Amino acid sequence: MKDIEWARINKDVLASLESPRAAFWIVLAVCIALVLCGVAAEVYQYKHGLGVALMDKPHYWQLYISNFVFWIGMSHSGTLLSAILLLTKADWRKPIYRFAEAMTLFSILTAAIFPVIHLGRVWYMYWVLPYPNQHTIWPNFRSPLLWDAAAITTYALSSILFLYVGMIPDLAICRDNAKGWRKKLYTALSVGWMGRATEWMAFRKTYVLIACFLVPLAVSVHSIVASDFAMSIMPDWHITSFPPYFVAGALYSGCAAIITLFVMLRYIFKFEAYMTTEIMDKTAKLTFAIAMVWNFLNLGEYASIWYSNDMFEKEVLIQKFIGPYAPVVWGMLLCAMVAPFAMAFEKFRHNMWAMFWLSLVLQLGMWLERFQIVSPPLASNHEPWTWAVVWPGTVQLTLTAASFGWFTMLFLIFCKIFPSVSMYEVKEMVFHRRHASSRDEMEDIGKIKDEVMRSEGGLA
Amino acid sequence: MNSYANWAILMDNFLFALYMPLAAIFWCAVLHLVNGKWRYEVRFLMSSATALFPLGFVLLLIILASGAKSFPWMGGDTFGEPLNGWHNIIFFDLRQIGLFLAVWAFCSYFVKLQKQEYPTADPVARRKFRNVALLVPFIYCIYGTIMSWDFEMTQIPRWWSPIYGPYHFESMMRVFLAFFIIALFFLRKRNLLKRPTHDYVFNYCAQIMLALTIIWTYAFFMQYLIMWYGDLPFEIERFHKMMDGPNWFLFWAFFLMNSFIPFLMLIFSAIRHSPALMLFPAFSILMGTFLERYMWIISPHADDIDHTPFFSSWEDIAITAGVFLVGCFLWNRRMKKDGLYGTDEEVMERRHAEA
Amino acid sequence: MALKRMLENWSRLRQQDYYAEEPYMWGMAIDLNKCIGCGACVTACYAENNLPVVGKERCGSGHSMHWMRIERYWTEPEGTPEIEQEEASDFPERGAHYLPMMCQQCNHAPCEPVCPVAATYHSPDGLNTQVYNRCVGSRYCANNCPYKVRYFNFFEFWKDLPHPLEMQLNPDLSVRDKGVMEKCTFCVQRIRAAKDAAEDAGHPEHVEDGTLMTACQQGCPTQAIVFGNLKDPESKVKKSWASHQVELDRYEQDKSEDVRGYRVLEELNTESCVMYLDRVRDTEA
Amino acid sequence: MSENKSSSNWTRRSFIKAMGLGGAAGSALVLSGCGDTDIINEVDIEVRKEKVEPNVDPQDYVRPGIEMYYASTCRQCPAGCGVHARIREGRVLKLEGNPVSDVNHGRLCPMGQAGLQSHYNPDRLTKPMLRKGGKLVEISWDEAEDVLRKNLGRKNAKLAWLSGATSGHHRALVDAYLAAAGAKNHFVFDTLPPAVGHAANQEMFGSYMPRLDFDKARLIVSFGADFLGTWMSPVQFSTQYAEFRNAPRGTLVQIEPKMTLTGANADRWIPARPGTEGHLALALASLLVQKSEYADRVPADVVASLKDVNVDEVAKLCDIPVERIHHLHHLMTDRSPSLVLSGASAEGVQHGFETARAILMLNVLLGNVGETILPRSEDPFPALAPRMGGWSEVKAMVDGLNKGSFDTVVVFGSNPLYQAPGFMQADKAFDKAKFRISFSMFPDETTMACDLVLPVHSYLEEWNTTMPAYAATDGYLGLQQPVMNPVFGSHATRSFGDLMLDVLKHMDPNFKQWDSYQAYVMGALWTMRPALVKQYKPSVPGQTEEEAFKQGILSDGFVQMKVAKAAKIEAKVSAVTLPAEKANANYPFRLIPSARLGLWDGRHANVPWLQELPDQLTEVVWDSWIEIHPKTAEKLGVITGDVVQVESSAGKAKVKVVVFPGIHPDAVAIPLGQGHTEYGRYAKGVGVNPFSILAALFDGKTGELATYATDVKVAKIESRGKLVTLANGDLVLESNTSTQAGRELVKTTTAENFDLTEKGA
Repeated sequence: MKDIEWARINKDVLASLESPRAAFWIVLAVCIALVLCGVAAEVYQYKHGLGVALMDKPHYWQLYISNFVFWIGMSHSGTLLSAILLLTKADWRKPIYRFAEAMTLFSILTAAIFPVIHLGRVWYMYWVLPYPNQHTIWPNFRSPLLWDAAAITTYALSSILFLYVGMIPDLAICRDNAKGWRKKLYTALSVGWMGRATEWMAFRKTYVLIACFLVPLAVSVHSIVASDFAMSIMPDWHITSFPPYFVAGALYSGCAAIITLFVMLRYIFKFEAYMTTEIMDKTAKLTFAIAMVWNFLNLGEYASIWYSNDMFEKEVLIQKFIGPYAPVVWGMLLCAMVAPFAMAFEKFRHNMWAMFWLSLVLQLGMWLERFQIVSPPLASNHEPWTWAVVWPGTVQLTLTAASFGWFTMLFLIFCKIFPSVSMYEVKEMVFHRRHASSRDEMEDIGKIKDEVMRSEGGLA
Repeated sequence: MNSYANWAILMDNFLFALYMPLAAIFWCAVLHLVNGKWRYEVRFLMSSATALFPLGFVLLLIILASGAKSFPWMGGDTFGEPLNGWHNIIFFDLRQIGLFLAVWAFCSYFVKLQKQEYPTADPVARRKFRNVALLVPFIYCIYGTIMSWDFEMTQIPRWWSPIYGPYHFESMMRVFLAFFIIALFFLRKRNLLKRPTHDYVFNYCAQIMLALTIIWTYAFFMQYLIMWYGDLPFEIERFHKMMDGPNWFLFWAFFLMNSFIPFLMLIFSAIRHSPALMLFPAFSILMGTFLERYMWIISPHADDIDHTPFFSSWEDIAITAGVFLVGCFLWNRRMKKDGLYGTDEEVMERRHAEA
Repeated sequence: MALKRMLENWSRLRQQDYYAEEPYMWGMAIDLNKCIGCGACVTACYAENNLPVVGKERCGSGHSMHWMRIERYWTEPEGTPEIEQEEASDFPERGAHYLPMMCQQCNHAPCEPVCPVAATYHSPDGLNTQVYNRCVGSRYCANNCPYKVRYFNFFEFWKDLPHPLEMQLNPDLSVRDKGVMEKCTFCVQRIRAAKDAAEDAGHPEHVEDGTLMTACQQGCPTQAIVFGNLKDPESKVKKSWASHQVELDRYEQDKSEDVRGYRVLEELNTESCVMYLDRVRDTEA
Repeated sequence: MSENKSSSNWTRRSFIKAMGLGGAAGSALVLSGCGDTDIINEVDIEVRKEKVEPNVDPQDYVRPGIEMYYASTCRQCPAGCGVHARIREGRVLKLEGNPVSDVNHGRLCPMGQAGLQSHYNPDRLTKPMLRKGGKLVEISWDEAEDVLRKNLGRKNAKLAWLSGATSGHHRALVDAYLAAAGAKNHFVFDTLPPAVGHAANQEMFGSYMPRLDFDKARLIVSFGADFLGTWMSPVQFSTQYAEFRNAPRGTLVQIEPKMTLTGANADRWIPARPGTEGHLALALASLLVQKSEYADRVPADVVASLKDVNVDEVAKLCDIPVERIHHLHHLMTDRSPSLVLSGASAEGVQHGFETARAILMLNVLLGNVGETILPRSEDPFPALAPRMGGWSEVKAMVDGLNKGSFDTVVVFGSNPLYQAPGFMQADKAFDKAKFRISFSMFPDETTMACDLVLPVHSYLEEWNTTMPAYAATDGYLGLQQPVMNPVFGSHATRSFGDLMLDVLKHMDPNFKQWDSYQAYVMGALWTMRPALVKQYKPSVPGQTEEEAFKQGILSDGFVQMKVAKAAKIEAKVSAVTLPAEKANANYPFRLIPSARLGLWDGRHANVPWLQELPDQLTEVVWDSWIEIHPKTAEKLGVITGDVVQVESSAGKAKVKVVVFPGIHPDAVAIPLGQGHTEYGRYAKGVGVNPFSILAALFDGKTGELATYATDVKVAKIESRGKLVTLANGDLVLESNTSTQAGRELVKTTTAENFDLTEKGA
């Protein structure tokens, strides 16, 4: 990190905006194809009814909701890294927060699709919004789904704002270096940023303010997503630890996604100088800590169900482990509970490709987690008569695949239009590190007084 | 000592006697792991709280010996439902005693290693300490969860809430900090300490307490909201008993003392930076948490008994005062032994200088 | 306007016993001693309520729309005294356990609060009402229903009805389009007609007991189903509830052990309006 | 809009009614939804003053918005329940039981309810068809009537007539025609009426169906009589069963190899090895005759013949614990009066007649005759009495066809090409007739093999009378009247009565006095009126007596004829000997072709409601399956959903497995009703037809087919396929049968407790 030259930062980052390689076009084409498949599936489903998605009684919810939770979860880590680490002044976030925020935004945009295609009557989806109408009908404010609609909208708008505000200084840099349509675009977006001190001061305040707003918002958003399940009386949905569990799970899968994109960007755009092993190490440690919280809440849920001896809950738990959905549950435990322990080892954390594959495993685990939250409890509900096993059909799977295509497509386009690494913050970081390293050491020694105490007090 | 309520006060005191050392070790370990520089000022003060373990152990034995007086389910009152294997008196006693001793031993070991750890110490020792410190959060969370379930959640055996464990031990983490800064304030006031601590320690503790206050409120509210919304009688009844029972004001008192009052004070940096003003939120949290534990322990019987701790029984005052005094005595003795107090001359000298 | 209306509604909602003045509370009693599980009620319901026949494939994918269904179990629930545990047999020697299951019209319905558009609500006379026009098909209500008696129109089932089968459709109620939830209504169209008839006959607050029958009740060969107004002390259903010591607004009945009345999953606090009477078996046989 | 509305009365509700959107509830649902929030209904939809009058005077049937009820009689099975048909806008919308009918007391079974879908069935025949060049082609009614007259309107001794179970004026008309045509071959074939049991009853009690008093019995021991499901008159028996179960509660013991709906409701269900019911009955008899009070009721030679019965051996033979037999014996002696019934599974074996006699003998021993088994009086009009028919008749017809005894065959209300067992090769025999005529509503197997197909009205479109197969009161005659205009119009379908009357007019001038079958039936009833219990007097001024009479009987839906007081019932008992059952090594399992309330013998397979009504025991819909006991399934290595091949000496079939605890391990059961090769879109190609693999075994005495005697072998051929059952739990749970999983969904109490508590209630 110490070797980065000031001039190189702009050059490297701006280079990532130009002339994509062939691989880029291929991946983009695949993504667009997936999206088109998804559109076709949705049109088919729209025409014939939701039955073609192969949900049934009692599986009134399935993959659409799982996917919704998965994507909304993924959106949390962008905020975490960016906002919380900004507030706690952890400067290692700087090279990676931009793409993490972009990831946040695009996964919200992906997540928002799912409740819509999940609805039986998509064409009336605006009915869940409170708007004045001549029937004087309000939506039902008691419904967690309504809370959801409100929370997601707020979160999406705030995330866009956060991403955009944080990007203004960089857009100005782009503007100064661009030609053609890009020039016009960046000129418009950079709102006349000149880099004056007053601008910087206003910018800092705004940015911190949005961050302060976003942290509780992010927590509340996923708590509300959790309440879709927890507020019901379904066994194994009605779990008091679901709000923190969902938040932890969201951060977890989001961190894993950050690691994936971290390695990919580092490789594709040759950002080795910015996305260093040290940052990966920190990210991995953070992921590990979150994984442990998630593990604790997950195991705590199992244990407390068992502890309670509650008939309904226990039945679901038993069915989860030995029933037809057992492969999913065990797969989740293996991928999301056991696998993260690899990150306890420094050697592993420092191996980019190992981390890359691990992050994919973790995401798979978290995807399975969402599936096993939704499906098995529905399968073994209060009424044994209706117990049934349903695996998602082609339409649902197609739309799931399309959601990945959609997300990747948006992300790829973003990377080519906007700088995926924050230039100004990396410069700040380089500056601080260069100037602060010697001073830090002095401070450290200044604070260490135990030794003095030890010598004086004779602690043995 | 006939009333269940008296035993509840005893259990309440036990949990505090247990968590003071336990949470102290937790904070020592966490501050070490996140590399908080100010830990050097407080870590020995905190860890000297392990002196309370013997007190906790004696209280535990008394409580276990009291059997069904402390744990209604032991009296065969299983609320009409079969209980699972955890609700087994022998197993219960064994795991309580065994776990307590194991945790006690571990904490003593931690304290021992901590004394050998300093920036210029042998890297091997430092690494060893770090590894042990890494274990502490795990042990704290798991043991805390078990304690919360055994002593509070399953006072109604089939009442369950997976968030209860985190809610409980998170609350106890915070009350330790509250207690610690109160103690620190008075120690500083009397100039007893060998090396004075800085004011920023109060600010740091306050910041953590603020975060924990928000988390406490979140956990409490979410637990309540989910149960209220689901409205399954067996769950929400417990809350109703607390909220509408004879001691309803204690419920609202602990709720306010744990959430609004500390939150509204701790958000102001002026308060956070003032050791004297910090006494208010700290007392609020201390009292609030004490009542919180009491209300949860007593909740299954809330409509059977009309007992308000300290108001309706001198035994409560006696027990609490006794535990407090013994605790102070033990802690004081440990600090002396660890050389945390200045010599008499030093203290006198400093007092003199101040005067 | 809308806000004003909402505040008014809110203040009225906060009143205690909002429906105390309402003359009707529809309820049911089903005697499992008499129910033989023949399915007459099921077919009657199909005929009365325009239920679609979905065909083999869709039955197989769980899309059947029987508002009333008969569940058949083979085992006794745990803790049932004396019966079945007496011997380990390879056969269900005590016969099957039939449970006619339809919307329990819970007064404390889990399905109601979760609907984002308030398409399901409680009517003053105790019906858990589904407003087809308002439903957007989030299906949360069906998930939250412990009895799993809500049925979703996964397809446009009415389109499959070949001529002249559509001539049978009951014009008193609509056919449902794809994407909406539906469920047993206690034959609300008959209730409406009976209320109208009572009004025409000059006693608007009183539907004579016995003049109003649900389709399932009407068809039942053994008269296992009794339906009526729980607020009418003279009604058969009220008498049955009273004699079997089941009270509507409780989740735990304060009743003697021997009395047969119970409500399914009562412990979930659903306050359902359907009481069942224990199945009976002669242990001496 | 009509003008006689003052705007103040014009409420939203009546507006919507006038718009034709339908009545009360529909609009209530609609309005409460969009008018308001869920709490307040300010818009007053409750105020109701409606008087909607149409501009156009509608037809007789049609009073827009007003529902009407017509009384008629259900023809979905031979039970003949009375129905009330709900009519609106000239369409029948719903069938309810006729509350004043003695047969069903206002109740109706699923099949009766589903009569609507037979009536409105999209696969109904709407054009007469004639076979030309080997293919059925649609022809005009004029042509069809010409062909009909040409073929039937002459003396023809070689004419064979095949009916389904028949009674009332249809029977009278057919008999009159056959007399006019000089044909003696009227065969009646219906699969489910218990011909063997009828014969045994006839011999023992002098009546093929004495009256049974369920309510009085304190104990019913039923040897396979599925009286709640498929036995004679299920609704009627169900209503009596409900009484029987009131406190003091009667006890039901069901003995059968495969659990029927009745077995599912028994207090004790005893799975006897198939074919051994007679032995069990004899063993019980031998225990009873040890006491003289029982032994005295039968002749000494009967008692002597019972001396040899070894109860322990019988227990082994029946695969029942011997204590169970003794227990049953004590139950029988303790609870009197009782009622012992014999049904399909006991009678459908080669020694079925003897078995039925052995079972019925228990009634005599227990002194039930005269207590719960009551005499029946002579039918005042034997010509109208029900004829149930049986397998022997279809066999006789097939034999006759094979011998070339018949050149013309007329089929009405029966479907032998589907129902006759495969080995009879009824289709080949049918081909041998020169000309085949079918009166039918549906393109069933037999109809599609005929030369002239005449689409007839449904029972809701025509006039008729029906005498129930079994009625608690003697002399009950159900009336049928059209409840609506023919669905497809009079140009499409015709009334069978009208068609035959037309033919008959040309042969017997006596019949010229009636223009139509309606006139024939009503005329007959009018002349019968002195013989009726109830007399109808004009109630409206200007009404003639005949009008009053007709209105009266039509609003009742039935007439009750005066009958002579029944003679005392005398039982004639003689000794019973049963052959020993022998196992068949090649075919280890006994095949049970089980019938159920719903598809019946297959005639309702084209009714979607009934196809989608799950089997009451396995909960399977839209399919055929084979029921196999869990133990047997384990031995065969099959689970629910696997496909097995079932092979008998007469044929084989592929069918899906349902692991089912309510069956004897030596038996497998395939339900009747599916496996149609014709019969419209809902029936064709669904499942398999167990009739097709029944072996050629007959009851020695009556010549009836021994339907429960076929032995089969079973082999797995495919792994788990998609079995369509509504009991999802069955497919999820390892046990293959859904349990209550600890929930107290169905709570059970003891009869003792029930009697104690219900007395007060």
